[in-house]
Amino acid sequence: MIQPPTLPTNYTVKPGQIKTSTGKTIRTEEMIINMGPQHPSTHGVLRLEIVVDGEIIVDCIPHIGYLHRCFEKHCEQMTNYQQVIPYADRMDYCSAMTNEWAFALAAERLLKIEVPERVEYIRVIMAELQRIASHLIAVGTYGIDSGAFTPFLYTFIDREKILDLFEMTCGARLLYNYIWIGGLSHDLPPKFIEQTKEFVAYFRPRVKMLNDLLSYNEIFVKRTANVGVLPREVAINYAVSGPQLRGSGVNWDLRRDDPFVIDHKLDWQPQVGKGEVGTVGDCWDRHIVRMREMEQSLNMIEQALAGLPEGNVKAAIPKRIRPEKDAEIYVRTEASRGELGYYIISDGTASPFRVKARGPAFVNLSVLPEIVRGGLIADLVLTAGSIDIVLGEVDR
Amino acid sequence: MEFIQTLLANQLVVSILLSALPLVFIILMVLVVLYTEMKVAAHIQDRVAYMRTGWHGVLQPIADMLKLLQKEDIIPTKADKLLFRAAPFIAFTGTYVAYAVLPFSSIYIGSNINLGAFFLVAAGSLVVIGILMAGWASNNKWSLFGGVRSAAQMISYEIPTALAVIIAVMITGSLNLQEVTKFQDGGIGNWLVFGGPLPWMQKLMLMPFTVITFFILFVASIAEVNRTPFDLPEAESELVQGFNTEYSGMRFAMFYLSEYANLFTVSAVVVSLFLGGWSSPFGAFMSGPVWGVFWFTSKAFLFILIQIWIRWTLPRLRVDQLMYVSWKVLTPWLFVCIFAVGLILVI
Amino acid sequence: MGLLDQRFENGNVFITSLDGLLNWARLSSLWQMQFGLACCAIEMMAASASNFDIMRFGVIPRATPRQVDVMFVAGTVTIKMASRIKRLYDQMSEPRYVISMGSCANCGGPYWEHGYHVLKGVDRVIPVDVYIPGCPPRPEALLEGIMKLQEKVRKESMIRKRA
Amino acid sequence: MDLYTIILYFFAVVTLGSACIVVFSRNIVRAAFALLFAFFGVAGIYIFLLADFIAITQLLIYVGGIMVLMLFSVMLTSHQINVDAKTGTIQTLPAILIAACVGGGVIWVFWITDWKEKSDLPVIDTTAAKIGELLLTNYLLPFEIASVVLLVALVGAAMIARREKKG
Amino acid sequence: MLTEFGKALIFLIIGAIFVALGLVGAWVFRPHRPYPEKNATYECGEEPVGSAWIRLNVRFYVTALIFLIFDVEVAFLFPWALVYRQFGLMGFLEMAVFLIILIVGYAYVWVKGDLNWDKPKPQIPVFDRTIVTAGRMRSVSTILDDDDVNEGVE
Amino acid sequence: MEEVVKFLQHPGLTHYLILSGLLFSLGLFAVLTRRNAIMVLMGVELILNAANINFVAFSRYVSTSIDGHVVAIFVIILAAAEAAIMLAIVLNIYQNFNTVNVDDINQLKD
Amino acid sequence: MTAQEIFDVLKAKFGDALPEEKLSAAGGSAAAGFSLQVWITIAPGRTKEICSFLRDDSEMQFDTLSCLSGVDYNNGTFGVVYHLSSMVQKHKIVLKAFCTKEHPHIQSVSSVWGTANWHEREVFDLFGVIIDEHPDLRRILLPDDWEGNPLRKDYKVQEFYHGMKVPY
Amino acid sequence: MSSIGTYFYNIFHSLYTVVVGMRITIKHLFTRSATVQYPTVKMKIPERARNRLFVNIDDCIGCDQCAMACPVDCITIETIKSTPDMDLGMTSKNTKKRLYLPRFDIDIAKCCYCGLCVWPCPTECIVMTDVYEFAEYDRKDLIYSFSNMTEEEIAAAKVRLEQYNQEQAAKKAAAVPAKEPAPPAANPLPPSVPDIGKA
Ligand code: SF4
Ligand code: SF4
Ligand code: SF4
Repeated sequence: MIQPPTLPTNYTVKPGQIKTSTGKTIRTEEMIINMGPQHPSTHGVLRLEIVVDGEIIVDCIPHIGYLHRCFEKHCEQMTNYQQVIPYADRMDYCSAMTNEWAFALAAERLLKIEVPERVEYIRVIMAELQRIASHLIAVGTYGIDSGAFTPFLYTFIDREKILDLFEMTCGARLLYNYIWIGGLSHDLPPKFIEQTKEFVAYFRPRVKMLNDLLSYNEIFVKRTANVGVLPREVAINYAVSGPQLRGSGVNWDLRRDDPFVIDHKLDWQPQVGKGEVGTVGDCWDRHIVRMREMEQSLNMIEQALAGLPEGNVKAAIPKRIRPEKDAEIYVRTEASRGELGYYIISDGTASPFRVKARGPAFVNLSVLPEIVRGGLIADLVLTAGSIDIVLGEVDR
Repeated sequence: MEFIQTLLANQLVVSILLSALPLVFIILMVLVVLYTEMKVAAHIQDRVAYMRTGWHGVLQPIADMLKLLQKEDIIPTKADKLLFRAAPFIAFTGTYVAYAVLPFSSIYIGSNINLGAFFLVAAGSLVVIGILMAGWASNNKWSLFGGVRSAAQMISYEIPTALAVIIAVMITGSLNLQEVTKFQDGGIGNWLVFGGPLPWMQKLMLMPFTVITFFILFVASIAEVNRTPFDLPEAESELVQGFNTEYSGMRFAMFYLSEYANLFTVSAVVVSLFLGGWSSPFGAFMSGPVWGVFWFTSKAFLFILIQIWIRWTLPRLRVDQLMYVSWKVLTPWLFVCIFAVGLILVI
Repeated sequence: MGLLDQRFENGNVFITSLDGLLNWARLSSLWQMQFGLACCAIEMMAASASNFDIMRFGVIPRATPRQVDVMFVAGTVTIKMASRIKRLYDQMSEPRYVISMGSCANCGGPYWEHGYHVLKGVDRVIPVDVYIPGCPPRPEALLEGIMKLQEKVRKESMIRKRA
Repeated sequence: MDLYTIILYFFAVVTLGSACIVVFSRNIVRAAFALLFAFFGVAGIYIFLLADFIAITQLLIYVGGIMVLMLFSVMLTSHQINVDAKTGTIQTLPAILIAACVGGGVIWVFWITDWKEKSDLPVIDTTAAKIGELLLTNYLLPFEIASVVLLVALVGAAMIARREKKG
Repeated sequence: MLTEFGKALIFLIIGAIFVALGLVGAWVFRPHRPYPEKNATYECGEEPVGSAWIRLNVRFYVTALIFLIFDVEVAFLFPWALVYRQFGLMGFLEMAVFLIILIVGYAYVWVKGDLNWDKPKPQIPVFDRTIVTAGRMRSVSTILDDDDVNEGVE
Repeated sequence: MEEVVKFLQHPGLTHYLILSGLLFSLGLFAVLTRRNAIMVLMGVELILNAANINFVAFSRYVSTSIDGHVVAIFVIILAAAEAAIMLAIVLNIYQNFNTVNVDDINQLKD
Repeated sequence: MTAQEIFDVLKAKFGDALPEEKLSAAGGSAAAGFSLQVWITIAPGRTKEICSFLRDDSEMQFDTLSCLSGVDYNNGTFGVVYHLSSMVQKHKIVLKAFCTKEHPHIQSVSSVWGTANWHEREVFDLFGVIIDEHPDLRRILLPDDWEGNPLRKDYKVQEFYHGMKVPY
Repeated sequence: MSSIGTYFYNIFHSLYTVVVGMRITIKHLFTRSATVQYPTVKMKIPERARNRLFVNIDDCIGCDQCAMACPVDCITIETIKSTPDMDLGMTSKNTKKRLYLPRFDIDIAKCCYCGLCVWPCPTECIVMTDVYEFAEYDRKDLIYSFSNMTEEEIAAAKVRLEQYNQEQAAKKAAAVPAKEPAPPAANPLPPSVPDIGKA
């Protein structure tokens, strides 16, 4: 039934660790518990098969694929590139904007399209708003994981305001189909700038409130500090990305380090976990990185709004999308959860030959078994929560 | 008529009727508390909750109960059927027995045992057994974890509770809750939390310790009823629903009822030991048997409200932190208080 | 819609029949299984959050299927998940209802054609009471679906022949 | 037979019945839960003996403490919850004989002895206070020794339980 | 006195009767259609693996043990608390000795760590440095440390 | 027959004593036959309870003092201490030998 | 380092493991604004060796495996594409290893980069490429008893799975 | 900090943060709730909202562009060519309609509300409305049929086309190098059932 855990050989195991990697059978005092697919704290249909000794986790084997929606197959079956965008939306449904952006970007690079500057600015605004919305879900559900229900509802109130902005822009609340290859589906609506500024002003104190209510609450700190520590070398080796990587103390943000858009022109700072309350790379660091990133995103939004040029948002949308034969591209962007890459191979027809989506959550989740060993079940819940997975993207 | 009179003359019948009163109270109280909790929680969270059953949804708890009455009652094949059936009985009975010694008013107390406070401490253990039984009998890993954890938590916090009760007993010199309350009668200044009706010097010296004791008792009582931040046994994010994961329908309703009834019990203990029970805070003003019921329940409700407030604010402790709080924070502080109070009272 | 409305509708003072009362209890206290599958689950969460507040309808999330009345199948049902959903549905205590939320649960939605691993409609494994279209349905649409379900429950009889 | 006596017998039956389940049940967890009822019945008997404090202590310590401890132990060692009573240290039949002989002998002695009961003894209303006084006066030494016993039990049991698995 | 306990007994019985009544009442209304899948054990939608009657952590025993000892102590404290004032300082001291002896045990278990629940013993994954060249480590730390610009710590 | 009924109708010391005797023999039986160490312990607890009933009964019916109560309390305490230690030993043995059978333990003794 | 330099280094060190003589580029035109990708073809049986060199060499320091994708080229060839990047040196490279449909075996690199573990399982799952020396080669997304490898171009979906109709 | 100091610091710090949190929540107890009480109050839907599709069938020229654009293939259009002697009227955009639409079904249960079908429509007759409340008890009720042709009309149109085709064929046979019938529309007619998939 249970598979041996997979410790890559180049990781040393601390002395005193129970050796389950050798035998297939568990010891008599251990037991296997299924957490999920229906479990309140697996954030969707993740199934964690955990081996526990008492309450201490000996091993954890994630089982994914309960939401495998055949994204890559669909990409190949579409009649044109544009039709992929709705599916890209549905991949990471908490952060649809960044997903469609990444795909649009990849297609644009494949087609060598240059988009107007206004489009880039709007895309940044949208992506950062989306990042806030996505982090709000992460923070809110993390509150539930830690037993506090109220922050979840507060974050959703704030998120609803962002969704209103999105809805007035493109008509949808969750899955936007807004960023098209070479442009946008709509220009900004008239009152958008005003309302966004309002939102930014409204949201800053809310971040502080959330911090007071949750992040700096002593119980919360005690629960998350020193839990699920992911050292930076391991994080890099596992290609972990996004807030999780930065939470491990690696100052790496694709928006700055592999600039794919105008983000690097704006004034902002990637936020890094410093181990203020525990070890660098623990759950609290990941959480607080998200909280602080939201503030940074607000800065970016403000600047992008200020610098928004005029122009046509549909100028570069190609009539027919037909890249050259055998062209291929891998484009990586910094989505809400980390490095979102699209690898597209074209065969010269109007539909992609192969699309591989490299979802950040998929990769981030793969490190989970490494960091939960030795913790309690409660720690597992918090560690899994701090990774902020979206199953749509893990399973695609 | 005559029949009723003869019936009322029979002491047994009367005491049975009197003993059934708290049951009515429990049911009403649970309905009210359920409603209040959801409403308060909702408003804390900028929501409204229950709006569609009657005026502002006041009938919602009734609907819930009626619905639970209609739910199928599932006994899993693998469960230990006998124990599975017995568990709700034990849990609820244990809860209800505790009501026997709560002094609702100066004239009503279910059973005026001389050892009331002691009895309360002991009765709590029945609930522990019921929960343990439920967790075991379900033959479900989550239930077992929940049940055992619940039991471990309740017994861990029973010690602080008992020690705090002892401090109250030391000051009042009686285990009879009715007498403990009478001892504190006569206004807010006489409440034990402020040192009781003792000479000024003693009172001032006692005050810090009684306040600490009171506070600890309050914390322990939250933990005893498994509420946030101590709600690990039912921690939804880890253990699904804890020990009642496999229970459905009316059997579950009994646990639900007993949980909320316990909520009142622990608040009532705090109130009658430290906040003057049924006695009015204004001395003779607004006091009397009927007012007594009012004061007693409203004080207890105040506590329930505070518990609700705490519940919807805080995250949950982890199990080791839970034990830490009980054994390494509350208990030692209470030892200190016992020594201090003991010394102050004899010199 | 609740008790009080009925009073005005029927013109009599209180509930006329036990059946009505019991139906009323069932329809106003629909406990929900805490369980979401995909994008629609986010909208379901939004529906339970402050702005829409599903609890106004008496919907309380419970984690275990034993104590719930209604299961919102919110999201894409994959074939790997279908057997689990069936099992969870089986383990719910009767009377139980299912609301299929979103295109995916209705019929496979955007994945109906090429989704080799997507179950084309949850009604292939469990009976569905109300279908809510949308991708994702707005939270209000979910609320409307609940009201539709309530209508359905209202018409039921206590001794039902179901499943 | 008045109500009083009926209730007494009720408790007696509860006690003995549960004890029988404890002795004859093949499921150790059920045996443990039956023990709970036995203790409970004994507590009832104590009340009839006007020993209210002892009764509640019984509830507190046996039901609340020892039972929980035992249940935990059972659950800790529980990969076999069925325990066979057949092949014990002593075979069943000799055991029955021994138990019956000893028990019967004791009961016979109880039966034939004239105990000079004084049924009109004054009812002591405040046993708890009396016990407290006795503890602080006559039984001071045992009282203090009890604390030592408890200390030893605590330290010893904790130590034994803590000892790691051999090898 | 007996009658007071009698009343407590009545409470007990009424409690049990209430539960029974509730169950009987539910039996009138509720459907009852069991089938094997329905009665299967719930485990988050998966098929349960192994029996749930597993062995628990020895911690639970230790907790119960400490509880038991203190429970006993509480049983002593109650009668004492009732009367000790009659004995003045002596009464207090006698109990103080009793308590202190027990507190010694308490301190013992505290120091020995028996009061600690199973603390999580997180096993932080360690990257094996031996197969990584020294240059790598240095350069990793440079990208880690060069940005100490984030002063946003509150 | 009548005598029996009469006897039953007027509970007195003897009744309690007989009850305790029965309890005692049940406990003894459990101690003798059970192989599971915890079950043996349960038998011991029954015996102790039987003894306690005696103490309290004598104190009720024979003397005016309540010394019997105090003794009973001490017995309860001893029972608690004994249970604690014994269960600890059982657990320890279980951890080492993976059995709680008294006989097996006997054989396992080095 | 540019791709050419990396290629040269590799050529010097693992000459026999690089089937192609030169750097390959997509679609012929690698220039023009955005660099479409160039890649190095490596032998499917030597990936681990080459990758650990790329990771550990102080000049290369490819500490991250950004992406690992399987491709069915629809001509009897499968490929696995490795997108490497270095956080330290800030350069990127693409490696490709090809295998045939008849003998779909590629060596695992999960001992070099932890992240490769799941990616390789996915390749195994969706393409049926057997990853040699993988510590835990199971299907990852699809159920264990699923038939076929869906991302193969010739994939036909099965009609029923455990009694559930699969196609619409 | 010494361990004793930490002990006390922890206790008081915990209490302090608990109080901070409780202050926040009690403030919220008295603020206005954010809830929109749905059935009585409805949220404002922005004009761009993308909810249920609506087809103004009178304007539709049956060009099948929408079905082509749909990634989900949930639009099914069947057309019957009209004969030149029939006048199907004009759309509101002054395009001449040349096709009968016996079938214009949108399986609203499959639709993913992406709005891609709206853009290419030459007559802007397929639009997304702000109707979002259309839950049904039966899945079949979610297939929306927009065609307004009755069975008889469809049959008649088919017959007419058949006749026309026969006539044309007859004409063709009579005069071999005769003129082709006029091309039906500016847009080349795609197959009536869209065939999406790779060539
Ligand atoms: S219906 Fe749409 S929103 Fe809902 S799960 Fe399916 S794809 Fe996601
Ligand atoms: S909205 Fe999208 S899915 Fe729906 S019919 Fe139009 S194109 Fe198709
Ligand atoms: S694109 Fe417009 S006109 Fe053409 S078929 Fe669709 S709805 Fe009709």
